[in-house]
Amino acid sequence: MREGSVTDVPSAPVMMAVALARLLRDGETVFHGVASPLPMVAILLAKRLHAPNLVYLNITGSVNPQPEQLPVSTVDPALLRGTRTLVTLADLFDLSARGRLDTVFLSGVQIDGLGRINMSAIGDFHQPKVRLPGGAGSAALMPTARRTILWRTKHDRRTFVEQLDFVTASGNVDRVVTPLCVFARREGWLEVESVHPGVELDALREATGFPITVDERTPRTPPPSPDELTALAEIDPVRVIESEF
Amino acid sequence: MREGSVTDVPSAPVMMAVALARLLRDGETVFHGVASPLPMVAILLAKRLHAPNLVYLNITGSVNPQPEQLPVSTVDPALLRGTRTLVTLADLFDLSARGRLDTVFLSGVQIDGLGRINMSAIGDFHQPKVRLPGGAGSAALMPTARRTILWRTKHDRRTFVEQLDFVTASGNVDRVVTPLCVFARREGWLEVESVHPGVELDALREATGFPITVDERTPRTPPPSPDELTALAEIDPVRVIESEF
Amino acid sequence: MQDKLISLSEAISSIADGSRVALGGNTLHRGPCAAVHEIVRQSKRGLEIVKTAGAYDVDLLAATGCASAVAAGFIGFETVFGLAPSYRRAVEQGRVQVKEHACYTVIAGLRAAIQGVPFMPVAGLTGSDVPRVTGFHTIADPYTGQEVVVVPALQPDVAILHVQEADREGNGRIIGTHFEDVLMAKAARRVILTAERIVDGAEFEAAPETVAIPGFLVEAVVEAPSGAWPCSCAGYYDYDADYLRAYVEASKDERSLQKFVDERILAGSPVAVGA
Amino acid sequence: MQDKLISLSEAISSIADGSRVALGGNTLHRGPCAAVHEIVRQSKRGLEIVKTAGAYDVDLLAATGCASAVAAGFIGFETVFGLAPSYRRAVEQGRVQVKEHACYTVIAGLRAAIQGVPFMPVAGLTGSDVPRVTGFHTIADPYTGQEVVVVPALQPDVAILHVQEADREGNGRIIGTHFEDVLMAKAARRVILTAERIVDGAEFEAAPETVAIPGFLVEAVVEAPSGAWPCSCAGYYDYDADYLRAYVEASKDERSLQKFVDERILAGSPVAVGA
Repeated sequence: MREGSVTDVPSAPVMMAVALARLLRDGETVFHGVASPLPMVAILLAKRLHAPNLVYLNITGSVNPQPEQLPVSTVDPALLRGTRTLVTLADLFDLSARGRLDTVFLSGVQIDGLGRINMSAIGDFHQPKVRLPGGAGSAALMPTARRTILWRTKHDRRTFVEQLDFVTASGNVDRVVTPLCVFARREGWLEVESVHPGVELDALREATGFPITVDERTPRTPPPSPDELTALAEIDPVRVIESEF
Repeated sequence: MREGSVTDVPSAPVMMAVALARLLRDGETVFHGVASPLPMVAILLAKRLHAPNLVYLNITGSVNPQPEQLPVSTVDPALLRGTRTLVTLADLFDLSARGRLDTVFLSGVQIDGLGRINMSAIGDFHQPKVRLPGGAGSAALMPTARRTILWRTKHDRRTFVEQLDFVTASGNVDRVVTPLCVFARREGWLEVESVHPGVELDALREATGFPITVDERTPRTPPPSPDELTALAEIDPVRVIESEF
Repeated sequence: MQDKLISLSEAISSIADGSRVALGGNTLHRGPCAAVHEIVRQSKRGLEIVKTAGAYDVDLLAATGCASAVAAGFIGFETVFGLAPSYRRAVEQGRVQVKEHACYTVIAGLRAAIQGVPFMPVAGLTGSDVPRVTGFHTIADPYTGQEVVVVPALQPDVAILHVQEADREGNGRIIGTHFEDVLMAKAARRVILTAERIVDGAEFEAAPETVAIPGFLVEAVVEAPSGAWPCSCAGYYDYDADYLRAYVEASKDERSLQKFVDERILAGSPVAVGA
Repeated sequence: MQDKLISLSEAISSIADGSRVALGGNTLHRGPCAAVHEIVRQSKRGLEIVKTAGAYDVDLLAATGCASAVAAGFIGFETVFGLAPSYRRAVEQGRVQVKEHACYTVIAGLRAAIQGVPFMPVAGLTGSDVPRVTGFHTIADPYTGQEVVVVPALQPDVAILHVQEADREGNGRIIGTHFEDVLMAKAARRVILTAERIVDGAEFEAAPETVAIPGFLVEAVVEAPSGAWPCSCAGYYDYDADYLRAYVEASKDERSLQKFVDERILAGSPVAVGA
């Protein structure tokens, strides 16, 4: 990725927030968990733009909150503002378990070509080289939510790997959004659906540990539109999304 | 029972309410369900007299309510008054299920010598002669609550039977209070612990369908004390307890 | 915002014959009786009713031939008016099948549906004939070998709940006891909410913890003042003892009951009678 | 009325080494940190910590050798301050055993404990290594044959929860998100409540539906103003970013961490620092 090399190349946080928002549909029920600034902003952006009836759920238990100032912690009481009811985290897992959660945002420290994630340990699970935070709700959500959108702010061979050290969760992954591209899962495998503006194909190939097929015919992710940029600036004026980078 | 034949013989509702109240202990956690005016009054009476720290639970989900006027329906919103928290019926069943409910009040249309109850059907279950209301929570509560106190306002051979038509519930029955006597369950079997004032022993024997041993040495239930009568009159001035008769 | 406010007749007409219908409230309290009356007027058939403890609502659906099965722990008018006369008669005559439950096993079945699992283990039930007649299995805990009864998931096709206040998005505030309404709202495929009052949802933002029914679970909202009548509705009205006594009286035989239903339910909104 | 108000040191001294301890709150929010600091001061050993998603609280108990096992779905400082440094080190060095959970399996284990059953079925978990490493069994639904993962009951010996308001009987009001606090209060053998303010319980009678922790489940109540600090406490204070940054910084190596703990926790009430 050659950020800044061309003046109209969007920054990775902005391109990712916009790409994530575009994946959301009006009327669907969407959840994000802890440590999820990009999904939080993407959901608010989608609601502002094309998905006003999207139902926005998060760990605070609020429904369609209207935060005044965006928190960096996505479990923050700031996400309670404007909610008309309160549910619990258990309710949200239940919702997914019974097949009523449309979309969940999850991430992985490692992601393989099947869209499975590792959030538990690098190296042997029982004697780890690096102990990771754990998968939060992912092992339960990924197989039960109608679709999972993965996002990951690092795109390199340590992240997008041939082989996971541990499978924390596996399931209905639909898309993966990174600083370089959008993957779509087709017949079980991640394929590059679009390459972000300014990203060189060789760089993308080299940064991805599992086999991908990209060439000049691979679509480019449309850059953020003026409407998207305006809405994003209004929703996230202090650039909470940059905290993930 | 020769009610009214001697001037100091208490009425059955009063004797039963007082006998039930005496069985309750300070500090214990006590629950009654639907259709339970006598337990409701007995609990309030015990709290007033000797069990101020008893925790009083019921289907409304109130804890230690202080009803202004007693309802006949024991699921009535009147039982919410003065509660400081709200639990659900599911919470109360859970409390019993995990062994934390000390005492539950239950009743049966038929009760056998083992203290088991039938609240489901007279005759064959699938082609009943009389369909009864059902056991409410009893099948779940009776085996899990630390003890069950049964009460029944009819004491005759159709009620206290040799053989139940259907076992709706079975479990940790400790005492059974009737208009004629108090049964205690010893080594699995109901035995007469005390006979209410004014009740003739032959009448008691004839009214009970399973074998009992009573003679002149069988203790008499102490009649309601002046304190008990005063407190009862204050708690239940309109005699809600009589609705069960 | 999705506006989910529709008429009662429209809401009830969406319920297919043969549906499994959960009714909110408990015994004489906050049953969705306006909706039940509309079910009677629309002559639904083959309904399986799910409730922990029912009274007038379930009895009337048994009386009028709408219900053909009842999964519940208790059906009766408490000590206030005694046994449920039409439910009793319908069961004794084989017109209504009893799915015998403890209230807790109804809750367990709803919980399994809520949690998307096929069954729910339940403590207790030892020594009871209920598991046998209802067909509950017992399995061994794979960790300790302990035997435990498991209840199959009980997913209502529709839950009908009456609340005191709702907004047009379907958020519902229940004043006082929730009974099993919240469990039913989560367990059911569809939720119909009837409400004493339709309020501006912005009101709910001041105390969202009092709004027990989340709008995103609700498909339709109906304005139904006195919608629990003749049940009580906490904060609004007590149960209508005169009406209920007349109903139980009339239920003594089928002809007088038919007359009662014709005159006081089919002829129009019975709410007007009691309200 | 039973007066359950005692001092923090008394409450914490009732916890035996080797106990399974559930901590309320979630990541940077409403953790019972005053109680955690007292656990550190009293040098408890061998604790198994139960939490869905923890941060400072769990990390500090790992850092100071109080915790020897953690059953949780996530331990980290979110995107705010990154990985939990001492938890990570303790696990990598084999001083803390990870009982790998999804947050939902923690909830499922608590639910089994609440419902007095030995296990709880859980949807999902297919294709995950979590059931294998944690030892969750899979069983067949006796009704359909469908395979389902079951999680064993997870009963904490004690739950420590920090709430905004409590009365002396142990009724506790949580402002904002409950997280898993209510489940923990029901699942645990004993409950210790710390509260920003002790209030007259009569205040709660006006809005009992906001009082999520029933007093009869609570054994001890502690007055602990700023008792969640350095976590946030909704309606009272935000998390203390400066303190947490200093903590994470100091955690980079064990010597600087020891100095930080000595000076800012063992030396006295760290609440005074942040309050």
